[in-house]
Amino acid sequence: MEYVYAALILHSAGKEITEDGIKAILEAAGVEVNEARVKALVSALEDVNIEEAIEKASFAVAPAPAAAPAA
Amino acid sequence: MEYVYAALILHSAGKEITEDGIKAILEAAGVEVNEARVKALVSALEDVNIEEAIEKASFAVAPAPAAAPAA
Amino acid sequence: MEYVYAALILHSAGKEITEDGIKAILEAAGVEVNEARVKALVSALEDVNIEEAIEKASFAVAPAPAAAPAA
Amino acid sequence: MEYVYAALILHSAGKEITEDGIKAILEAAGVEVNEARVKALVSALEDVNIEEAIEKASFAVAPAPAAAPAA
Amino acid sequence: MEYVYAALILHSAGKEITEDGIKAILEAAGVEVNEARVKALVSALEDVNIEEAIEKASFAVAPAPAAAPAA
Amino acid sequence: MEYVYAALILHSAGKEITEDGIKAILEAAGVEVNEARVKALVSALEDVNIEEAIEKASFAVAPAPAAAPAA
Amino acid sequence: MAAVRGAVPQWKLKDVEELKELMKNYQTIGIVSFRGVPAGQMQKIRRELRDKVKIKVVKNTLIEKAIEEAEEFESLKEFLGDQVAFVASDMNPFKLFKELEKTKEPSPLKPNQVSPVDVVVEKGPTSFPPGPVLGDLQMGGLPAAIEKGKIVIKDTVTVVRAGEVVKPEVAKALSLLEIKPVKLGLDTRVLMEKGIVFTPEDLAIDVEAVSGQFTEAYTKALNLAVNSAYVIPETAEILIAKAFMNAKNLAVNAGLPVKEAIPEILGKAYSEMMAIASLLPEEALDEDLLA
Repeated sequence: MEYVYAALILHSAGKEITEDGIKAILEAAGVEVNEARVKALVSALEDVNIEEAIEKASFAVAPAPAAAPAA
Repeated sequence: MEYVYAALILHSAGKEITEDGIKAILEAAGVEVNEARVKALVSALEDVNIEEAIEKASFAVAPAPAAAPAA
Repeated sequence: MEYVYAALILHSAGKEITEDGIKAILEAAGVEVNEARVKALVSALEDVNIEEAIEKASFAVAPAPAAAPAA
Repeated sequence: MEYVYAALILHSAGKEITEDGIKAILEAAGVEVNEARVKALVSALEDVNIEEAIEKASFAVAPAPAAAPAA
Repeated sequence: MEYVYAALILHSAGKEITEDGIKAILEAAGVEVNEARVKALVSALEDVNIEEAIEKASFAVAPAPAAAPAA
Repeated sequence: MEYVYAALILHSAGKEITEDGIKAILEAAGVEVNEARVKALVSALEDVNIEEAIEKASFAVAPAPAAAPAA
Repeated sequence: MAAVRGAVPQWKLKDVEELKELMKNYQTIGIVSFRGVPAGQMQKIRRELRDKVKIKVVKNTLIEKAIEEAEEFESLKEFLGDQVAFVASDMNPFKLFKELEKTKEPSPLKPNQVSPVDVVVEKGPTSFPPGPVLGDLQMGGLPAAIEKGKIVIKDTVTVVRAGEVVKPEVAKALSLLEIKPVKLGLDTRVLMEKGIVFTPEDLAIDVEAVSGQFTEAYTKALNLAVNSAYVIPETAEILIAKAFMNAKNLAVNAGLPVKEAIPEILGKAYSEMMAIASLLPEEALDEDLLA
């Protein structure tokens, strides 16, 4: 998941998500970077709406006690 | 959330979560680092089982009942 | 409902649920006691797992959002 | 919950909820009474419409949640 | 609710929940402390598994799903 | 959670949530206070409507008995 | 290739030079297989990709020679073999891969090829009137018969399994039925950009999955922040709510008579009483419970 977290740092900081940006972050973390994965991620982001993906998460966390039986 | 992502990169890469580690990552991302926030995070994470804390649903906060008429 | 509450007091206080116990409580509350009902109550409760029944009551009511699904 | 049950016996029997009333009931049940708890309870109940609180509870208990929309 | 929060601070910090502890916290917060309430609180919490009591969703009074047929 | 509880004591007591206030409470509780966390807390709460957040919490708990097995 | 004997003909040298030019001048290069692609489809592919992708069909040996002359391309060697073409483009590898995938069309099996898939023919009517087709279908192993003036397939059958050689009779029967069980076109073996090798596994991006990873990552971050009580704008409200709920739960479950919890406490006591009452016989109940 490091690659995704790195992209999220850039997103969260309002920066553009670029190959160089992700690489720099991962290298700073001491992670050995796989260039093809970085490229694949950045390329995939063309079709991924991060804001929406995050939105889904907050939903999942937040509401929906619905099905959850009390302990 | 950048700070948390940075901590997760370190964790995910099997590194220790340290102030320096988080700072290095954020700086690589071009984020202006707020030392107090880094310190606060590292301190908050000190006694936390991260693996567990990541998986445990945080809490059901808000909306859910939209349809349920509050009395 | 006083009769059942009386039984619950005894249960909650870790006492045995006896006819005398319930009568004493009701009298202390200034309630005119119906002996037959006390007998019927104590006898019927012999076969009831009060802890379980109470637990179920809170179940039905309290839908524990705490358990909100981890994504 | 003994203290609360005791208050509800008084309420259910149409009596006023007083410190003495609750104490008498609990003592009759063989409970060692903590005066402070009795005071705290009676004071907390002063401004509460018990009938209403119970009413709401019976709603909530009523099963039929089937219709409650999960978020 | 201050009193309960005070108890939770002690619990969360791994300290024992004592009358003195709660009083100290409330005084530090500038709250005029009611000794009886402190006593009542500590006594009520004596036999309670706080971790469990925190997690266990409390009771749903409110929403009374319109659609739910009252029993 | 100590830090958050401390903030809620202040709120609940009608006091302003300040760094000094939180520090005083935590110190009274015998907690070793991390200044950075206090700062982060106060700063993050600046933009939060606490009353509303609490409101939401009561919502979240209440509703959705949906899947809860009727007793 | 030690097997090369004598001088390489001039026209072949020209091909090698051309390949080297492509490698030098384009952002992404690669090797694709076009085995089994009919000439007509190949022409169509060339036409459609003309402005985006250079496609050069030359012998493996020539590609190999071109590769050998530039060290950074060495790793492409293992992807040679069979009927391959060399591609070059200024698209990034992911876009190029998508374009190449688009060239694939449903195609019939050819006689004597190894089928990559199980081919199942469903039972049911065909569009053929009685005639010699019946014999062709039967020769291909299909349970064909005449019913109500039409040829029908009477049972669902698997006519060839993955890995089996397709008998000419079977290929003919399938083509009569216009069954096209395979997709043929330019099949990417490898792409390379700036020395980085991309295999089809790297290139096939599942947008849903990536989106899911972002959801998961955010959830995990939020969980971690909330569960460690790290207060930031994203968690502040949640943590306040959680603290309140914890306090309220404690108050209700321990019967602490605080104002915020009193209604719930009463409700809880009442519903517990009702739960017990529901298990009792009538004679144990007082009037208000019987009502």
